Amino acid sequence: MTEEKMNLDEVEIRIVAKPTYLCVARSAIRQVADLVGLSETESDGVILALEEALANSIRHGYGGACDEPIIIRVFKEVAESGGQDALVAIVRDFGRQVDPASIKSRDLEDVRPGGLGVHIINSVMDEVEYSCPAEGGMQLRMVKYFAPVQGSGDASDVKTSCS
Amino acid sequence: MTEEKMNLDEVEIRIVAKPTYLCVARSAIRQVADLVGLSETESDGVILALEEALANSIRHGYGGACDEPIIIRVFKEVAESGGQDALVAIVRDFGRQVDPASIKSRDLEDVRPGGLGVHIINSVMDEVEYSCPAEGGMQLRMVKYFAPVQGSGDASDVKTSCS
Amino acid sequence: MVDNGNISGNVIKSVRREKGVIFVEVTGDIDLHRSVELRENLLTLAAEKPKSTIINMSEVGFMDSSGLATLVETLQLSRRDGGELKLVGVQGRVRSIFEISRLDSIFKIFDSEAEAMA
Amino acid sequence: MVDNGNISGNVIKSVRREKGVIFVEVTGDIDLHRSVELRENLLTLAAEKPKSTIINMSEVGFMDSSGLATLVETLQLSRRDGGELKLVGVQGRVRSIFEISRLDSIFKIFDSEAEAMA
Ligand SMILES: Nc1ncnc2c1ncn2[C@@H]1O[C@H](COP(=O)(O)OP(=O)(O)O)[C@@H](O)[C@H]1O
Ligand SMILES: Nc1ncnc2c1ncn2[C@@H]1O[C@H](COP(=O)(O)OP(=O)(O)O)[C@@H](O)[C@H]1O
Repeated sequence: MTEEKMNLDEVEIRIVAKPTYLCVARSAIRQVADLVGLSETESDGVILALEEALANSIRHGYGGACDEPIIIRVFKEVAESGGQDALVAIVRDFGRQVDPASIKSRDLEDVRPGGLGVHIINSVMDEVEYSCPAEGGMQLRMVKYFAPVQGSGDASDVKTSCS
Repeated sequence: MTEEKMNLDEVEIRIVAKPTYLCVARSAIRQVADLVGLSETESDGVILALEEALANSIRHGYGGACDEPIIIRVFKEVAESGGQDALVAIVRDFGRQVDPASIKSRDLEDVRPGGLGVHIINSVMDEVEYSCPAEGGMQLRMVKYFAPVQGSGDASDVKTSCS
Repeated sequence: MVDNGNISGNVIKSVRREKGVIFVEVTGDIDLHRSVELRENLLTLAAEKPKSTIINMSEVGFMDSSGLATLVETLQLSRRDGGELKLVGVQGRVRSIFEISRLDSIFKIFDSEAEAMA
Repeated sequence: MVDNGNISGNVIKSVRREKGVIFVEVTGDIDLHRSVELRENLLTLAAEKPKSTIINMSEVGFMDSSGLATLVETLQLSRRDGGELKLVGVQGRVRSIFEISRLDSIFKIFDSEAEAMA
């Protein structure tokens, strides 16, 4: 009796683990978020969470910029029985594995630079799940629910250009 | 004695064969083109050629919008012995196969809507090669050479935002 | 969304009718997806058989061959009905597709609406 | 590329010095890549020990935690030297990262340079 879900229109992007390439992922995922119907604010949040996830794969997974790949998969998950539709983003690296339970956000009271990535991801996304695939590396699955489309046919906030 | 070449920082994007998703590919490839150092005009051309290639995969490869994938790979090809550096873009669909030799641009004298895609691709790109992979579908390999970077250190025409 | 009589979607930003001339402002990328909507709207407008149609493209930063095909079709329809089609504000990055397709001489392209009217 | 003495790259658009106050205009996305350059430049400026540093962020549409970390570090350096750091023109989409990180109360954020000067 699990809820039936359908994955729509998956987009996959593979970049190399270099900070310069994060903007390639951001601009593609921004378009996908718009397409599936996230609001601009929701989509800003998803882009930020994605950036933090990718930055962690580069810095912690690979220990810095390198030629190894990071794979991002994004799709709309449609809940068939009245549940909430969602955007799912999966970030996969092939670097160092750490115990998912050890990935926690730090105490924010202590004001210092750094250590905010996981906190930001947890704050922005509705579901966050780290796992260690058997083939190595880390996988992060993040889900953002979205409100039903506001009004029918009014496409005025749909982005009209992207190249 | 073939010229030595090195492929740098390959980016791969997989979309579903739907016209709405073309903008995802365009915005990602626009960023890659900027990153590897194509000028804005060159990059406009590559984006246009890519759009025409993707549109052909949807319309001719798959006979219209569907859930099948189109894979785009882009990388910088560095010529090691004084040759020209280039941006290589490979578009792969899994639809109908046609004889590569039959893919030609039509006579432009006859003014009518349509039939311009292949002509545009050939005009914009420096190398264009269609092939029929054994596993099915068509593969299009397009190459755009680029002029050496103008002046050192002047990054004023580098795009500074992308999300 | 604009509400200009029969115009729908977000490709057409505005339509203005003045002394038998239709001014159309197009906005955003005209790609395989959005050219469908552009085509429907331009054919609807062409059915009014205006003396002249002036398409302002200054907010179009990308156009592919499906967009170009739509413009060619509209041009041919206008001519058949004795009207003319003029393009205004074609950005440099969009202009090259006209040149590559050798259609820059077929279309009347002007810098401004004022010049198109002159 | 700006040439403001020791400032390099394209993250900093301009630097203005006025009566012990440094005005810095930052531009573009501040991500893991570009925050490195921002950090170098802000540390160089902090070494001048200005009475006050005002960072104009109105052209920043995206900032991640590495950008935020750079601002926190600059803030701490300024305070150590008895100066202050003020942010101006923080866009809505960038402001949320301050709130999420509960750093909005640590930074002095103003709507305009005039307000920051008052
Ligand atoms: N992809 C990853 N691979 C390995 N470790 C990770 C990954 N993502 C997060 N981590 C772990 O989670 C910790 C917390 O990350 P974060 O909150 O971003 O702070 P910081 O990056 O400053 O340490 C990291 O220090 C690291 O140990
Ligand atoms: N990916 C593809 N799969 C199958 N056929 C293709 C593909 N790309 C191009 N073609 C063939 O090349 C022809 C020319 O394409 P094009 O110049 O874009 O004009 P049009 O699309 O209007 O026919 C098409 O009609 C089609 O037969």
